[in-house]
Amino acid sequence: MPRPGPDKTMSLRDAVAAFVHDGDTVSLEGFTHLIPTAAGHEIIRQGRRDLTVVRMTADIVVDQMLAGGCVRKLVSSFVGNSSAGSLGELRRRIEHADPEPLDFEEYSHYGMICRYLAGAQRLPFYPLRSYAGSDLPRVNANIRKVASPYGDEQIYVVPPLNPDVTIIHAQRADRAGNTQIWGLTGIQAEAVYAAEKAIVVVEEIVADEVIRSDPNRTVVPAHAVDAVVECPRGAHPSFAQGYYDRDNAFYRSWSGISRDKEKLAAWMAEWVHGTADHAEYVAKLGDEFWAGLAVGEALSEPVNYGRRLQK
Amino acid sequence: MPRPGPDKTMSLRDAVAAFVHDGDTVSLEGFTHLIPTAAGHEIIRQGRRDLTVVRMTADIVVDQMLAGGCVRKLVSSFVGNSSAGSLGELRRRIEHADPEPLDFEEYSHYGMICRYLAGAQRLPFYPLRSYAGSDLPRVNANIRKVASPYGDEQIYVVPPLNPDVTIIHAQRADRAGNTQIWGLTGIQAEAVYAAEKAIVVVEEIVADEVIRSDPNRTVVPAHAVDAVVECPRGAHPSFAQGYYDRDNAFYRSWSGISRDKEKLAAWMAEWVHGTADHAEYVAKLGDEFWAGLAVGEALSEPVNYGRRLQK
Amino acid sequence: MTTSSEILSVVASRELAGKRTVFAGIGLPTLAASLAHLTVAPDLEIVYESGVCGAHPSHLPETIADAVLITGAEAVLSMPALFGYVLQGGHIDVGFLGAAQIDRWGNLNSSVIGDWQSPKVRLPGPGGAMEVMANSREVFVVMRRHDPRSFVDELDFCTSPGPDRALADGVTPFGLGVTKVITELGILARGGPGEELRLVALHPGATVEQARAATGWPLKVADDVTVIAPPSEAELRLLREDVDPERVYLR
Amino acid sequence: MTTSSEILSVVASRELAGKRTVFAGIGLPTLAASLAHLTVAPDLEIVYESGVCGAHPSHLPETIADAVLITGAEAVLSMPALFGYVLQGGHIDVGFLGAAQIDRWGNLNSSVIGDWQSPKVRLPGPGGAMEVMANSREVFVVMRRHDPRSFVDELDFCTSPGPDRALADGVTPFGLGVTKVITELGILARGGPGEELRLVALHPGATVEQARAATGWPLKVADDVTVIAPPSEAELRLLREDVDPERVYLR
Repeated sequence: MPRPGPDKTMSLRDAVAAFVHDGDTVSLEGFTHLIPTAAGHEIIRQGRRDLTVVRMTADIVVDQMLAGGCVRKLVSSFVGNSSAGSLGELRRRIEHADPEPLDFEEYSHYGMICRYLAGAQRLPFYPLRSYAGSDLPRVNANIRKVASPYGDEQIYVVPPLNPDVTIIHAQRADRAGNTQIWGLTGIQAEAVYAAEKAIVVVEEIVADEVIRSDPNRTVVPAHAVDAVVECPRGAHPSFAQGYYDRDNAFYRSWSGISRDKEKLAAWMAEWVHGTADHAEYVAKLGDEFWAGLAVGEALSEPVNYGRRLQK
Repeated sequence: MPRPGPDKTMSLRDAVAAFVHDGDTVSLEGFTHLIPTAAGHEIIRQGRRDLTVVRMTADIVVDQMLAGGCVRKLVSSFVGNSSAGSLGELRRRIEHADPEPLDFEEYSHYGMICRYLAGAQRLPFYPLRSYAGSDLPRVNANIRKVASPYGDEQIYVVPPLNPDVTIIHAQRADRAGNTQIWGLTGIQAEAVYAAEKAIVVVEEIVADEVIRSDPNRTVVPAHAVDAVVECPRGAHPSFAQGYYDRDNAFYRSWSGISRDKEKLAAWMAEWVHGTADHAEYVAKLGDEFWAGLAVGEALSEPVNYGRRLQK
Repeated sequence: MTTSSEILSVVASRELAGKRTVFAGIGLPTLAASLAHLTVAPDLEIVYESGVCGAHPSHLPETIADAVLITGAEAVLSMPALFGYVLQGGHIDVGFLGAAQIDRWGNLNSSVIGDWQSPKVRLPGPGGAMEVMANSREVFVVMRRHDPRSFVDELDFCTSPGPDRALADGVTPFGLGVTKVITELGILARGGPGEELRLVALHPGATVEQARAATGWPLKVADDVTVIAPPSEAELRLLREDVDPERVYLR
Repeated sequence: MTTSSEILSVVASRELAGKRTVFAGIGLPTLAASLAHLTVAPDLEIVYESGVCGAHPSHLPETIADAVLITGAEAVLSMPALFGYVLQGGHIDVGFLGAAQIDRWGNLNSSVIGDWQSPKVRLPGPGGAMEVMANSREVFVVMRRHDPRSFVDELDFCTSPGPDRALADGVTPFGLGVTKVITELGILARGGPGEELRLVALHPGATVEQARAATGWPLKVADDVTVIAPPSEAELRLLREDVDPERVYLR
């Protein structure tokens, strides 16, 4: 009965130009897995300014956006280079206001999750059993308390988060935006539903039939998506389950690169400003490099969705 | 590294005997799909009394449990035989206190969902944008209001639901209780996490490798499950996606059966009390009957989870 | 000979012009939405209460959870995602509802006839209707029977309140509540909070007096009550040949 | 020659006797949990912050989200399910945490050295540590370095509060907070709210005086400080041959 949905495919350049504006609140999610790095780089290339960047685990891509001069404010629950070291630019901004101060709003992981849940569900607040006795509410006035109407219990709450745009990376989508993710699915669905606009960057755009053979695999339905961008290897240096592995060497090298302002500027000039787009970045890394991150096959066993036999 | 989890497989008889006690709050969930009918019948056979039954869509299996004399109280958001008619025993209990009154606590669907969400998340309450202006809060004192600490907004809340035991039906699980569901997944995960104990009834118990080939398909992890019961066709007259179709004729016939007390008693005597277990019920329906509900094949395309190639 | 189901489906389908998402139950709403998809709303997506988005069913579904809605669908969502993110999140343009009773403000009763504590008739209750009312941008109601037992001066019980009752309870509503009621006699409409349902259109042959007599409150009537164009041949052909060829719901 | 990593892993593993679920980060906690699974806690399940339950990794994972943890796992959960249902839902027996600073009540700082507004050192921050503290039945802390800079009289900032601070804030805690702190010198322990950490055990050769000097508050000492049995040959063999044969974390 219904025909295929509208075609929302765009280039990454066009999608960022259309949906990311100076001063916007931009959420980039992906918990270690499927980090939307290529989108972060394109935002830097297009010279966006005064962004409020929202990301639970502010890691390398955030440090790069800070170095690119795009970010006025950061909303996050973890600011570090995974377990591999520090973020040099972020620490200079926070510890020394160098080159300028960074407005920083700090939460715990579940605090961020609950902000997305409230945003996606259009709730005025979301309760959670964290923060009691922590110093965080003292430095973050958004973390407040509510009394339960079912007893004398009190509980902390966080307000909704509704980004102007959320950007996620995923394994695959159809042209209308039905997006499938496997492996770690994180907070991606909630971050998309909480946002005004959503860009989904994928390893590959696939035929409608592929998506429709397994509707339970669709983590984000088309009605929540505004742009679909095909951008293979767009999550590097993070990984895409079943597509390529994590570039752990790059993670380990980042502390050294970002600690030194000149080294960092040189890296940005060469790898972000010096590449026209992510395809060039990928080509510059070279085939041999990518062969080192290649993964083998571990296929899921198919399930039967069934087909009606009667008339 | 970790070895296979503990074996939690039991017969339905033993699982009900062990985990469903007189006076318990028992949640049976499954939204049209995968209704745990066989478990309901076994509860009737074992003569449980004074149960508080929780079920969003109180339909045929609830009418049968009422007729079996098991239920003192019902917590629900829809009391009807799908779109196919009425529940005779339920209406006699509510409209005429015949043979005795039924304590009934009414919510909307999302009110029930939020009660499970609060229960699963150990929250004192869960906010939702329903109930404003409805007469329901007038007849259900559990539906209350909270003031948002971020403005002068007020919002309704519901309290957590924590059943003594939740029973769900699923397509498959391993022996430790890792449970996979496809098609409509409803509120099953939340109902299980909200409960003290959980029984999962499945079409088939499968090898660990089948489950582990697709970990994203696991809707309920083993650590939340206390008993795994293999009971093919245990969801009849509802359906199991990819296993058998819905018995629409039986749904249509239920109004006529349940409207007449004697007919209903005869049906219960023949199909519930007159069968030793669900295997007998299935056999009594006969091969020809089941052939009529058989479904064809529509397999999901496999996805690649990937395998590390280096050392 | 055009049946009443056909007329209601066609008239409801026209009201979906330009809409993107509709929350629809099985029966006339599905027929209306499917027809609209082929005519006035090519990008329309039907979202089902069971969690199915972008269904491509091989057979006409018998329930909102029919297995044929799932196989080949674009997405299947859990209940918390469907009700929390899609519906309460504000992604539904039009919700379709029915009810046992409706009042002039578009408030609905689907719980009881009589008193809630000891009802004369116990009806199925809210289901998700309260959420559809509270969270859709607007709500269409299709009522086959237009009579004073269903169009009442005062509801026996308000299950699903419109925005006027929400406001009176201190809560600012999201959507407009009921904006159209499509019946066997014509169309009642209202713009949103503060407005009563008014008769705005009649089927050919129906009269204002009939509508007034069939309504349990003093029915307001628009200055320019239009006559509804009967289903066109193209609309009927699509409905009969493409949408419901087995005439499952086109009784 | 037994390394300090080996000793800490073995000692931590023994404390997991009889536990069912552990929330563990990568590194020593994973080694301890994996060893416990092979020795004192055969039914132990490791739940990772990334959402992985029942992992069967082909290689020792480098992060809590390593691809090898996912392939072949029993379940992978979304963040709302992992943090909401599993962790806040109360399904974790033991949470492992580290920190830059710990005080005598087991409150932890992982946010800043210095003042939060203009810190001397900006640390990674809470991540999920606050949730692990608030929602696990008890928490084990592994601190390689036992010195007054880490074991402080007063935290620069309290990121993850134990139950005493929660109570003072008017909230009744779910779990016991930190019950064991395993260091290079020995084990500090407390029973729960109201109790300070006390020195209860020492590694062979370490002294009460060393522990006191290394602790930034007046350290209480148990009446019967025991000497920790060194890793047995069986424990070391399992750790070296089965758990971390590549010596990724057994530096």
